[in-house]
Amino acid sequence: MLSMFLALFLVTLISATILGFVYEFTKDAIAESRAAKQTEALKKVLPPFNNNPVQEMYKKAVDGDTLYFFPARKDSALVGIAVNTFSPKGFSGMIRIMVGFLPDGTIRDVAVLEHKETPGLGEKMVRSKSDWSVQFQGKNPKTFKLAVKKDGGDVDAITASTISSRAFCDALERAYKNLTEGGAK
Amino acid sequence: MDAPKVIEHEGTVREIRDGKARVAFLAKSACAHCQLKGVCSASEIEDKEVEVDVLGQTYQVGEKVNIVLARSLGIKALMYGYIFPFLLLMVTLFVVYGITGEELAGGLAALFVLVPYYGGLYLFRTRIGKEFKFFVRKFV
Amino acid sequence: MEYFVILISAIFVNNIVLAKFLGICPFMGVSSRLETSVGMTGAVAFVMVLATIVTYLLQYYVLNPLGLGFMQTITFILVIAALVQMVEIVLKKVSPELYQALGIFLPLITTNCAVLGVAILTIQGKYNLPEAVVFSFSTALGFGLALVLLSSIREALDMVEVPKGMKGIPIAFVVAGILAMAFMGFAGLV
Amino acid sequence: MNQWKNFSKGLIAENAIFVQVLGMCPTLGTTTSAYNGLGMGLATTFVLVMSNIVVSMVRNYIPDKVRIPSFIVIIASFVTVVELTMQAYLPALFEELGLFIPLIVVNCLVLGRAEAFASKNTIWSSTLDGLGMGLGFTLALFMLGSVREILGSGSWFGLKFIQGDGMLLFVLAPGAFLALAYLIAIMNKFNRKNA
Amino acid sequence: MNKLLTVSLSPHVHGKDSTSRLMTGVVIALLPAWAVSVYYFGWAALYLPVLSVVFCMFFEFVIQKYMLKRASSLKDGSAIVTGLLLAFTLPSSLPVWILAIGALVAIGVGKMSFGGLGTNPFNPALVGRVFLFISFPVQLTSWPVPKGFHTSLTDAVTGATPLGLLKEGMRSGEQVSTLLKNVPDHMQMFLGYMGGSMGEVAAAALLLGFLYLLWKKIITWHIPVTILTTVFLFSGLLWLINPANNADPVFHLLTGGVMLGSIFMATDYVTSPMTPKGMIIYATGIGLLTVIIRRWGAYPEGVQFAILIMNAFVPLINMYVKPKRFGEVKKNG
Amino acid sequence: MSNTVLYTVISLSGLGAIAAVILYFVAQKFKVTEDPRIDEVEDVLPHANCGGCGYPGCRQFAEACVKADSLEGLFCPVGGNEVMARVAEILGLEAVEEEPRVAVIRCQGSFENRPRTSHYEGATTCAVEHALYTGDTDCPWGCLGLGDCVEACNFEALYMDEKTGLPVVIDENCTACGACVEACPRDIIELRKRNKKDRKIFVSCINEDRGGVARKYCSVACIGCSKCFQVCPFDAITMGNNLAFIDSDACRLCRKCVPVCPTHSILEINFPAPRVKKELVTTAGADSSGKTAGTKDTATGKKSSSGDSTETQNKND
Amino acid sequence: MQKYQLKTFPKGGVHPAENKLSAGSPIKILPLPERVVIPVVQHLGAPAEPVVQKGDTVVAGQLLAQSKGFVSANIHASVSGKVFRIEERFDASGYKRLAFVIDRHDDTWDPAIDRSDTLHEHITASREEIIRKIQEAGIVGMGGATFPTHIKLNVPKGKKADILIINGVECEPFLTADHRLMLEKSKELMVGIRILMKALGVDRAVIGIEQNKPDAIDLLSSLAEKSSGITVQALKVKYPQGGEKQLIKAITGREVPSGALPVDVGAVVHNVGTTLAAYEAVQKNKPLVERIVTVTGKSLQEPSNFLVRIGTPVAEVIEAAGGLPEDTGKVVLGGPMMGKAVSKLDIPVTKGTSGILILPDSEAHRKPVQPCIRCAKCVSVCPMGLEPYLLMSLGQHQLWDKARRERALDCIECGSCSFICPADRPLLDYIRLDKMRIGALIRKEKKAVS
Ligand SMILES: Cc1cc2nc3c(=O)[nH]c(=O)nc-3n(C[C@H](O)[C@H](O)[C@H](O)COP(=O)(O)O)c2cc1C
Ligand SMILES: Cc1cc2nc3c(=O)[nH]c(=O)nc-3n(C[C@H](O)[C@H](O)[C@H](O)COP(=O)(O)O)c2cc1C
Ligand SMILES: Cc1cc2nc3c(=O)[nH]c(=O)nc-3n(C[C@H](O)[C@H](O)[C@H](O)COP(=O)(O)O)c2cc1C
Ligand SMILES: Cc1cc2nc3c(=O)[nH]c(=O)nc-3n(C[C@H](O)[C@H](O)[C@H](O)CO)c2cc1C
Ligand code: SF4
Ligand code: SF4
Ligand code: SF4
Ligand code: SF4
Ligand code: FES
Repeated sequence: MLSMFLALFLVTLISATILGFVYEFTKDAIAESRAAKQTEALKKVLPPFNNNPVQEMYKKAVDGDTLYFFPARKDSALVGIAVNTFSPKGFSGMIRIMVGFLPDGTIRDVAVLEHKETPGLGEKMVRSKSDWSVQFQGKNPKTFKLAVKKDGGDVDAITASTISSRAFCDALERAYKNLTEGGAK
Repeated sequence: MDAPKVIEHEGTVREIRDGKARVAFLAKSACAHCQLKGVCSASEIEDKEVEVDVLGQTYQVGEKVNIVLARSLGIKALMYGYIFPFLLLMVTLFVVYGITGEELAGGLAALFVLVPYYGGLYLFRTRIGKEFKFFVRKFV
Repeated sequence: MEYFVILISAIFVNNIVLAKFLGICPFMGVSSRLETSVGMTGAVAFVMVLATIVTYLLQYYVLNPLGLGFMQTITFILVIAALVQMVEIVLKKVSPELYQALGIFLPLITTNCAVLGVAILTIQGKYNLPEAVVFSFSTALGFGLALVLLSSIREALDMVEVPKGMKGIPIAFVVAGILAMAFMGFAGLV
Repeated sequence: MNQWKNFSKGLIAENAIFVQVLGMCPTLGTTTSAYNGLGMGLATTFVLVMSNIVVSMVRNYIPDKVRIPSFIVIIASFVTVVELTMQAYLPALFEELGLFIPLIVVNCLVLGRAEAFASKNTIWSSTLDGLGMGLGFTLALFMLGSVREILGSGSWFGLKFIQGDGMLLFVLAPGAFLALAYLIAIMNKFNRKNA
Repeated sequence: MNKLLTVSLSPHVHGKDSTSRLMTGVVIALLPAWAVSVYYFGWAALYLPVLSVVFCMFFEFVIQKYMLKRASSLKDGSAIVTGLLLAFTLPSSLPVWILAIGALVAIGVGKMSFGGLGTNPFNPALVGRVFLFISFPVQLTSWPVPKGFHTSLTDAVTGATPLGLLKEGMRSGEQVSTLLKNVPDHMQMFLGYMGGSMGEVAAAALLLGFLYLLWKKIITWHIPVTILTTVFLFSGLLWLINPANNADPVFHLLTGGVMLGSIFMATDYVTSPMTPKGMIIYATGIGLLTVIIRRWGAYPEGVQFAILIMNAFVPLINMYVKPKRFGEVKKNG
Repeated sequence: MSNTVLYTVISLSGLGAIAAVILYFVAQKFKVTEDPRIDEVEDVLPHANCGGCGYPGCRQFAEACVKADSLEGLFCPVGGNEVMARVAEILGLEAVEEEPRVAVIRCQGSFENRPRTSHYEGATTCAVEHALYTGDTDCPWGCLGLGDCVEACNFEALYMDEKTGLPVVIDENCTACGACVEACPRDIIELRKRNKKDRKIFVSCINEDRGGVARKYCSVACIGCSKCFQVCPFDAITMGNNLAFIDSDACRLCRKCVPVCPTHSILEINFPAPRVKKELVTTAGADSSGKTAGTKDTATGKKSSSGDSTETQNKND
Repeated sequence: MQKYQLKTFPKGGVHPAENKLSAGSPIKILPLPERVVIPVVQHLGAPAEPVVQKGDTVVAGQLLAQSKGFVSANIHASVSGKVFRIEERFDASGYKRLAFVIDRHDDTWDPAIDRSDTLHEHITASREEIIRKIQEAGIVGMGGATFPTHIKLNVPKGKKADILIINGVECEPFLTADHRLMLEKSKELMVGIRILMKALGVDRAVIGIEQNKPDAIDLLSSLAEKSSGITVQALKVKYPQGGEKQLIKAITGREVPSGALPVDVGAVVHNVGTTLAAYEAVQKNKPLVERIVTVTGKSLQEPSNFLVRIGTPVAEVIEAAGGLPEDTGKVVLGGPMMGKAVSKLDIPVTKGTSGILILPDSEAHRKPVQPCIRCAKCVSVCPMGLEPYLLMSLGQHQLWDKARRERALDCIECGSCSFICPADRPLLDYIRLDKMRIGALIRKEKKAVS
């Protein structure tokens, strides 16, 4: 009885110790790689900046979820704002997108953070899968209607994925609207 | 509709004493098809045993028999063993959670409600035990 | 209504077997007796819900406060393994006859993969406890549905002459594939 | 010679997937592309080899009755190691494989080898056994991933060689079942001929 | 007497039904719908079904001969029916190579993997169709606009099916009543003037086929009538509850594949239940699922999935729904 | 050491301890009562699951062996003495040697020997035809030729000879599992002792009709004339029901009975061709496949002594 | 429009082409054969035990074999002559069975037998006497089952019959023996019915006749009006209306429970031939030594109905109808749906031989078996509510236990399923196999219990 108890105890003890150390060792790397995703996206959608937008981040609760705003400054002048926006209307649920606006409201670029769309279809909104989202670069929602052409907008839908495309537009529209409605500081 | 009304397993008589026979049978586990079942612990292809009244019948140790359980009893066993505690679990969780709004409370209450449930089963074990009657049938 | 969405999603849209690929082994291997499949669903539902409650509490009230989120895997598997067997022991102790009857009625439940998977999924899905419970219960139902359908189809296939090379596992996978295809029709229901 | 056999049997003759049909969940769930299949296979191989080594190291000190729990702890530890490492250094792949990395713990292949082989054999044999089984597993996952990627997206390791899309179904759930079904059938035929 | 007498068990006479006769009957029943389709969609609707039949027969022959090494069964005509029905569920603008893949999947996966005629649990044509639908969503949802025969020789313009319009519109939050203004009226739909798969558009022609099948006793009324009734009642109920958000029941009956599916595909012997009671359960399921998918699902049309899903229930139904036995003894009453 | 490591160690060790206790109890309660030797025995069995041993499957047989005190009455015909010896070794018991056996077809009613008197059509199983009538010949005893036995054999040890319409046993494959004996509705197949080189002598007929009657249906029927009975020096032959029967245990393969049978009912199989016909086969080389050829020959109803055997004339031992 | 109110059984059934070629040809008496072969078993049940020996001289009507056991029937000589042999002879069963071979001398009859044509309407015999006489006369069911009639008349204690149903359905295609009998022996038939009613103690009898025999319906209706309690029920033409259970259902609406006997629902069914035999036995002391046989076939010269002595070789009967046609492929004893094909023509006519059907070679063969397409036609035509396709495949897979649960034993072997199956599957062949094996299983079980 005792030997068994001891053996198992020892096994767990040793495992635990090792695990603890491995965790310690990888902790920073994990945190980094997690953060990297966000900063990568920020870097991608925003013009060059030299502040830390994450520190200046502010939130706004809308439509049952939260928008995150990341102001980017170069030498303390606002060069753009990135919005971590979302749309629940994806083909299979929530989509989160980072969209970067220039101060005049022009979209600089977009990056998909999170989605569950179908591989090969809705998934094409991700830049690494297709160039579909390039069409948003340099468009100002003031003049560029953020809706798919089928619905009378200016956006070319991903072939056979109007739903995802719509959700995408929905997310951008949400970001733009809240940004212009006094979101920007 | 015309499904058999009993469940049968093939078993072997292990021991006979006082008009009761211990009959062992193989319960096929979910992994019965798996080739590693012989070595895989998870695949408990296990010998189970039941005790059966065989008073007045002649069986020998080692004899092959069919263990027969009425299907309705099998379903009843499922009810007592899994369905009722499951329902109890769910109901308690939702009630306590609904009242207190505390997840921890709800969760713990749900877990601990199993204690009285099993306690109840234990109290009534002779009663329940009487319900579950198996019998054996000669192997044909 | 939220619960209803979870229910439909877990049974039809994101069926654990046909869309999420969990618990394939018992799905393929469980005896083709239909009744057994139904019985198993009940048992799995209980075990899954029980495991979900325990692991949920463990995650949110022990691991997370201690900053030990990374130990999820190892703690969950230990807890689940112990839990499943404890249920059996307790049952055996409190009512041996009941236990024996169950033994005759059901094959043993060894759906570790699915149980662990569901436990982790509830954490990933950021459900609250009641939702988590509904989720795991619906998942068990989805598992049962897939199991019942497949076992009945396989039983029917036993009566026809399936080509030699396709017999057994391959044809079961073909059936599962077409079933998964059919279940894609539920897309968008939630 | 015997050691070679310890290694090679897992590749074809006792291939975990095609012959023994074990560990189906990750096989189906992670093979949307050749790369993912390979990644999952290697992660499993790592756990398999390491746990085999450790189990065979401690096999004489663990009392029989707590063998299984100890093995589980050992395996789970390595899984967590893999989890943490991948999260740190291969976050993209980790996200793709998702749930299935922690589920390596319950992969019957891993526990099965620990129990059936490593707990009875020397470290060296166990290493080879784990390596062979793991590589066989990886090979199968890789093949399935390749088939699905080629048919489903018209690419291999992300390299496109047709215009447009492939047969989308193959990257989706039903495609996994169908592709595996026919792969196993083909392998069966192949194996039977050899036998 | 030098000739040997033949000996066999009774009966010594046989009815005139044969598998090939039944299959020929189905083909004949499909002709009116085919004709209408050629009228609206032009040449493509003439040669695609023919090609589809050729592909199906070719694959069946090859698989039987070289892979299964069994005697050929092309004569029974089931591959012809599968080929025709597969083509009928596809748009007339479909590239031929996709059609070929569909035929391969229908016959290879849907039928021969299980051992050929009579063994398959799922409707082969639908397996092929759904496979294509999921694999090539673009091509499978481009619908040529119907025209008269003479004008359609030129490139067809693509448009949406009425159901597609409905789903699109509902997704973007429009009122159903305004949406329905853009679709053909009921009479036009009844005669087949709308976008859709080759064989599904003309309800009138399909009903004609139905009557023929009934007359020839090839099928019974149970499945088609039950499906249509269920669709009508369920969608009618939804419509009564909220006419702004739901299309009227007649619309549901006339659009999409409900007619084709209920008359020709849900009735496939192999994949439908064996007893009238079972058939009614099965058909009710199809009807309900169809409307559920149409109303709440992601896809505009649900018949194909509904039939496949209910196909999966058929063994269960056959197991538990038995014919009324003669002299059934009441359970230990 | 950081806090995390500490927590990890503490909590996991705690968990380990708890798990240890739980699992210890589990192990106690769930002591696997199954004898591990069952697995070992099962491993050496052929996994044919044919039921030839009288148990439903190999595992049940293994169980029976493990539980039994002696291996008497327990025999796996498929594995034979070799496997039983290994089983005995595992269990530390004495193996009971059993004579290896082989199936023989006791009917020679080929198309040639037994004229067809009707044409059977219908379900192609002997069981159904047997229930209907005597079959497409008038012999109510003889083989129906629809191959229920072939179907029943798990070891590909039987095939239907197209030329004769009779089943043929492939001696090498036959494990004497008895499935065919069970399957044949006419009890034509018998398991006989397997002799050296698979040689065998038996009366290939089970027709119990009176001689004249039997002869009318089938030219090679046993007519119960007792000539073989009189000539057998070892009393291996018994007469009964108008039929001779050779006891395979008593028969010493002397072959004296073969030539005396007026209807050539007695078969000798796998014997070298008789000396008298020596000159006929001088050109034949050493033909190793002679064994099968011999089997087939006899099954076609041609007597081995008819001389067209391709076998070399290795002298008898 | 219709003259009669038609009844029929509700579920299943088929409509094979009727082909009643010989319906218009009156019953002719077949010339006496030179040699007869009279098997000791011509009925369902135990063989009778011979009471004469080889070389004995017998007269027509003399007892040859005494019934043995409960379910068994006496066998009588059908001609006078010398017992040439008592040996195994092929008979309709397809096997050889013990039979008396009698060389005919002349046509001497047992003097106790009244062979005149006078109608004895008055029934003097008591109930017990009737049953005893019927038993002595060796009467068995002539509708095909050849079940000893006296047993059916002996209603078991605790049960009560309230209706006698006379089976004049003759739903089998081709056969017309019962039809002719009803037309030509209608008066005797009515007396026979009253005899059976008396034996059973019932006051109601219904004659069931299918609509395709309007002359018989009319004739018997007019006769029935004169006797109280007897009515005629016209029935729709549907095979197997003549099946006992179906007929009871059609006429009374009662359903004989699975595994039970007709008397359990108060009904007893007798064939018209049986009824006539009962009349002759009771009123004229005549044992069952001759019967009406339809000889028919599309290529046969003159399809006819003969009164044939039991034991006459089939070949001779065919000869009398013009001889065996050139293109003959199959000879069936009985009708095409339930009859038994025979391999040779020297077998004798027995008590159960209602017809001899000669099928040309072109119609004698079965078509190649194709896979089941699950069209459910077999299920829909099965009058017993069974699933023939399932029973067949259970049979092929040797799942007898399951077949038993699916009630294979309820099958009445009507052949409707095999008849209708578009895939030409030998359904009934395998169902018979099921039944055989289940029977063996049951016997084994019974043994295990005792
Ligand atoms: C398997 C499958 C997956 C799909 N996934 C998506 C998706 O991720 N995003 C999307 O917008 N539509 C998806 N669809 C929807 C269809 O492609 C459909 O065309 C869509 O509802 C809108 O059609 P449209 O883009 O042609 O207007 C999917 C369809 C199928 C068959
Ligand atoms: C064992 C056995 C016992 C029977 N006992 C009776 C009986 O007591 N009373 C009765 O009316 N019929 C009895 N029958 C006759 C059957 O009900 C039935 O009439 C007979 O089998 C012929 O029917 P068929 O030609 O429709 O098949 C018995 C039949 C069998 C096989
Ligand atoms: C399928 C089937 C069809 C039958 N058809 C007839 C028929 O047409 N006429 C008839 O008299 N008996 C027919 N019988 C026999 C009856 O069931 C029953 O045995 C008979 O009427 C009882 O009378 P019996 O004992 O006097 O022969 C048929 C039986 C079966 C199973
Ligand atoms: C009434 C009827 C309907 C049929 N419907 C289909 C069908 O929808 N799809 C198909 O592939 N075959 C159909 N067939 C043909 C055939 O049954 C089918 O190929 C089998 O499923 C193949 O085993 C039909 C046949 C009949 C008689
Ligand atoms: S021939 Fe008969 S005894 Fe020999 S292996 Fe085959 S079935 Fe068994
Ligand atoms: S030996 Fe028996 S089982 Fe084999 S073919 Fe002959 S009759 Fe049939
Ligand atoms: S009638 Fe024939 S093809 Fe149709 S279901 Fe029955 S057996 Fe199958
Ligand atoms: S199963 Fe029997 S009762 Fe039913 S139709 Fe066939 S032969 Fe007739
Ligand atoms: S890997 Fe076996 S159940 Fe998931």
